[in-house]
Amino acid sequence: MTKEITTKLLVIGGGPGGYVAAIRAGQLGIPTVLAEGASLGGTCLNIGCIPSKAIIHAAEEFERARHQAAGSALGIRVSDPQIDIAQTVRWKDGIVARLTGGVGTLLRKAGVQVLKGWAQIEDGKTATVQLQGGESVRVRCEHLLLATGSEPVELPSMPFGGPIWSSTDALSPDVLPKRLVVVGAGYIGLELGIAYRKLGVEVTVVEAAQRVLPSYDEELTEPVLQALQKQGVVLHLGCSVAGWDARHGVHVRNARADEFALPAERVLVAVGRRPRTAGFGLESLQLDMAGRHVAIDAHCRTSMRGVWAIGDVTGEPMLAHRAMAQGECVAEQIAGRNRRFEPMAIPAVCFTDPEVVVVGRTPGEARAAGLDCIDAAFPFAANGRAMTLESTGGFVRVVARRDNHLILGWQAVGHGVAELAAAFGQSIEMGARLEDVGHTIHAHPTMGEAVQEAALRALGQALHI
Amino acid sequence: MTKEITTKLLVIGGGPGGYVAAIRAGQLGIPTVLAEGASLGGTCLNIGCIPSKAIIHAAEEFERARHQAAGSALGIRVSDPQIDIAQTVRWKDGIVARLTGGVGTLLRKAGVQVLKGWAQIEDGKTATVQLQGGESVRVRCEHLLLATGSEPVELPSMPFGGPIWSSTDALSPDVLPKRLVVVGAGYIGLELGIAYRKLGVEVTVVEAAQRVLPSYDEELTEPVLQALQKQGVVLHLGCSVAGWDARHGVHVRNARADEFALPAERVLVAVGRRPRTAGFGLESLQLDMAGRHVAIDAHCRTSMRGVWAIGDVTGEPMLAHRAMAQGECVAEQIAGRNRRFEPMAIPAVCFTDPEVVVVGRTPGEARAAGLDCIDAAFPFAANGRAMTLESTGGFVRVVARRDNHLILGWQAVGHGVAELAAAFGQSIEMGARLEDVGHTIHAHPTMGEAVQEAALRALGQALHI
Amino acid sequence: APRAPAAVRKEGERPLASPAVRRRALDLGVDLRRVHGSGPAGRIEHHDLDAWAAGGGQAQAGGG
Ligand SMILES: Cc1cc2nc3c(=O)[nH]c(=O)nc-3n(C[C@H](O)[C@H](O)[C@H](O)COP(=O)(O)OP(=O)(O)OC[C@H]3O[C@@H](n4cnc5c(N)ncnc54)[C@H](O)[C@@H]3O)c2cc1C
Ligand SMILES: Cc1cc2nc3c(=O)[nH]c(=O)nc-3n(C[C@H](O)[C@H](O)[C@H](O)COP(=O)(O)OP(=O)(O)OC[C@H]3O[C@@H](n4cnc5c(N)ncnc54)[C@H](O)[C@@H]3O)c2cc1C
Repeated sequence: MTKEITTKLLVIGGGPGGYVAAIRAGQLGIPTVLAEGASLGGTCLNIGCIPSKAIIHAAEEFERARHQAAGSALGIRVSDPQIDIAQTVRWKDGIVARLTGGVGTLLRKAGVQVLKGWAQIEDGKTATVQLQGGESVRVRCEHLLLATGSEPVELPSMPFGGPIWSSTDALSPDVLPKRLVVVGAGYIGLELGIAYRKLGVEVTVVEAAQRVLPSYDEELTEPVLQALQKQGVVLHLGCSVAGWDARHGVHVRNARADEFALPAERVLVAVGRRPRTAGFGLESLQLDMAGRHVAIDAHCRTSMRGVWAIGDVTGEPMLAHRAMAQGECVAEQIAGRNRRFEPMAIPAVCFTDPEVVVVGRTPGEARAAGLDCIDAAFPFAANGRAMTLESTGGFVRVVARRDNHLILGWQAVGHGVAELAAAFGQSIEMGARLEDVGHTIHAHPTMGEAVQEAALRALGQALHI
Repeated sequence: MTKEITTKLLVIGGGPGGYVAAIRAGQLGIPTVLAEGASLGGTCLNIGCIPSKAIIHAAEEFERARHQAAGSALGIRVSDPQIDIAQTVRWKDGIVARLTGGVGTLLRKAGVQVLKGWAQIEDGKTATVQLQGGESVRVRCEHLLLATGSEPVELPSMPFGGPIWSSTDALSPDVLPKRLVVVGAGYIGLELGIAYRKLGVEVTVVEAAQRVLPSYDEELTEPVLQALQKQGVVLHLGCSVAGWDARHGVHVRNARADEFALPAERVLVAVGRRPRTAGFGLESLQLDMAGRHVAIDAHCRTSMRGVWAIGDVTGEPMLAHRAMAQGECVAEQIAGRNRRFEPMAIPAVCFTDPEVVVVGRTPGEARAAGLDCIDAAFPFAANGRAMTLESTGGFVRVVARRDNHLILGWQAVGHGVAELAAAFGQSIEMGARLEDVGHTIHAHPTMGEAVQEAALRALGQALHI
Repeated sequence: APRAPAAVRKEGERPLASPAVRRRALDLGVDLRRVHGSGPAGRIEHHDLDAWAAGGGQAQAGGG
């Protein structure tokens, strides 16, 4: 039997895009229904940002213990470091449960009706949700918001399953393999590959491009490359994978078309993510697409009136904080406010070791856009706080217009630089100039002093280099 | 024999105030001489900010190892954690040597002449520097900059020496005492007291005020208090110390005038710092003083023409980054530029566990200044990144004017919040409003998201609480 | 009071304004591309928006 309900807003997908849209809509008094087929929190809280950072943290702690066992410069010694990976996974699952439970509470508090089940779209104003109990609910709405996210891309020669892991499997490992091959040196492959290396696994990364993190510039990824080599991660760059068999492992082909095999108990395929657009009747709406993703305008509107889309289903950059900001933007528009999704900058962070942060334009991008700009970097090797944290690798770099010193971009690579993203984002959104940052007193001793020094250096006034 | 030299600027003191002033002056082409009697880098690099943060880092690492030995939630186990404190001190000394050597290089590069010796002031244009070799140099200058810093205050009943430690001794311990009594729960006493506790020492803190970190507000210090109790630091608040003897330890008197003894092998007296104004002829200048420190105006000018003063010798806030900013300010004025030292905010950080950051006005200060303001906090318990770092204690708080939402202050307490100071300082200096921060996209997952959420919460639009 | 001249921005160049100013402009229905920025680097400040809204709402609506 199918129940029928009517609402103003139906959100399909309870990831960071969908749940934030629903919470904000609820706060604004909009009758809202949210359908989620898997688990509230979406990719981000269940199998993405959060669990990956939990595993990365555990791996870092373990690596430190192993480092101390080998004799640390600090004079600390431990013996016999061990990790019970099943316990690590339980700890990670506990965090996921707390956060997804929290999202449920927030939705309830905002008055959102949550339907746990998969939604099938009938038309731009109707979808049926197959509830987990077996019943289904037909939802009629004025506004339909697509927030169905994305899913990992499979390699035809190595479909997911068994020893062939997606990122999801790598976040809930059944065992710690002796040898892991990671296919893809983008941020997901590297974040997890480095974590497994720190957990004591022999890790080999195969990447088609000539560089790791190929979407970032080379100066920025150089410290990551050095760290990978120091950590003992084996790299095969400019190589493609041709298949897998249990006996020989992963078949790899290099640029000269030589083929060789990389033995491995597990293979993590991390070659990208694809917008989730199939299997739930989306095609029936015949929306304009942009490549594989749903096309949207500056208001997050699709080509059909009353149908909105946000987050990974709308393409790059596929990042949780973009999805959330778009979700807020759509909810406020449905509440009648005039909004556009036009941030000056969307930060991107790789939680590799060292971490990488990019906010706004890189020197190359700025020049490609025809801007006359200056850039300058300040190395953490000259930063006192970094020394006391044993983390002197990397730097902060700033890009600014030459004429008026308006800051166009920040990039940083180094230990813990993810937390500098707040300052980077704010300064760009505020329209800060080099002088604004260079003449702001930054606390001593912090890694953030490198931010000020980079700005001063671009002005030719650096003090500590 | 006394050599005579003439220069435009003579800087007395090579701490962060003096060396930055000299570097900047050198960069601007001003003939500059810097006299330093002890070691370049001053208190900050030799016996202050940097060595304390190094010891704190080592102590944290050791505490983590002990935590893992006891069985960590992450599933990591180690056995038999040990620390060789002599090696820790050597590691710390290595960092200090690198940084002080670096300052020497920077001064040389800037063309500054460094005289290693104590300066004795003759008049506002002349001082004699007693070189370490035995000779002396009489320096005549147009501008005299006092950057002589500060020194720890002694208790008459317990002069420094032997088992009675100043912060300097605590940073180069001969042994790890079984029991340490810390007198004074200001930031220096607590930073070091917590570090020693983490190193396995039984630590008792005696403080005359009723609260730890008494110069900060209670809401902010509450998480620190809780952590101290959890870490097993014993507190005697509202108590004063009356003396020490080797047999009974520290004699303490509580508010009811009951006296009791706290046994201890070492006592760290951290009851404050005093501007260094005596012993080098300063009194001969008869400068206006403000209490114990040299009085200066908004240009860092003393009451005598051509005599400037910066840093700790000019009183509170006694912080390295203030000294550096003042140093820059004076150098640029001597180069003929119009400058004032008038920052909107000087960040203050306590590297306790959890860390505490204060930038701009607290709610209490804003109200005391007659401002109608709103404030709001966002707890790290609701922040995903904090969960993955096992660091959910604390919060970020914002203070803003009610009428136009201009941000007046930021405070935070929590793991690693020191690095949020960059964003806090920049937003206040830029004149940001709550909307500016609330509508800037912050990277997920970072602790910095709590900054955005605090701003949104003050606007009644928080999403994740 | 004489109106500040319209902002001179290159084709396709976004007006420079902080998130709070942008948000207020959306709420007021003001197109920031038409507002003069008196701040550093031509940044549109709150008072620029106030001046425009006080004096130029008409022209703005008419001018489309
Ligand atoms: C390993 C990994 C690490 C990552 N790390 C980061 C990071 O550090 N920072 C960052 O910003 N991003 C990170 N990401 C990316 C981030 O997870 C995504 O950008 C984000 O989750 C996108 O949010 P979304 O709401 O668009 O979609 P999703 O989070 O994918 O949520 C979509 C939801 O919709 C549901 N759904 C789909 N179709 C239907 C239907 N028909 N009916 C009902 N429900 C449906 C799905 O079950 C899912 O829960 C990571 C991703 C991965 C895989
Ligand atoms: C344990 C500890 C931890 C601290 N942590 C922090 C922190 O985390 N962050 C922070 O901002 N601040 C911190 N401080 C405070 C910081 O060290 C001082 O604010 C800063 O060093 C002041 O700089 P200054 O240049 O004014 O003086 P100082 O650094 O004290 O330097 C003065 C220099 O002048 C020299 N001198 C004095 N008289 C003469 C003379 N007659 N002739 C020649 N040379 C002379 C001295 O030898 C000294 O080197 C800490 C201090 C201590 C003690």
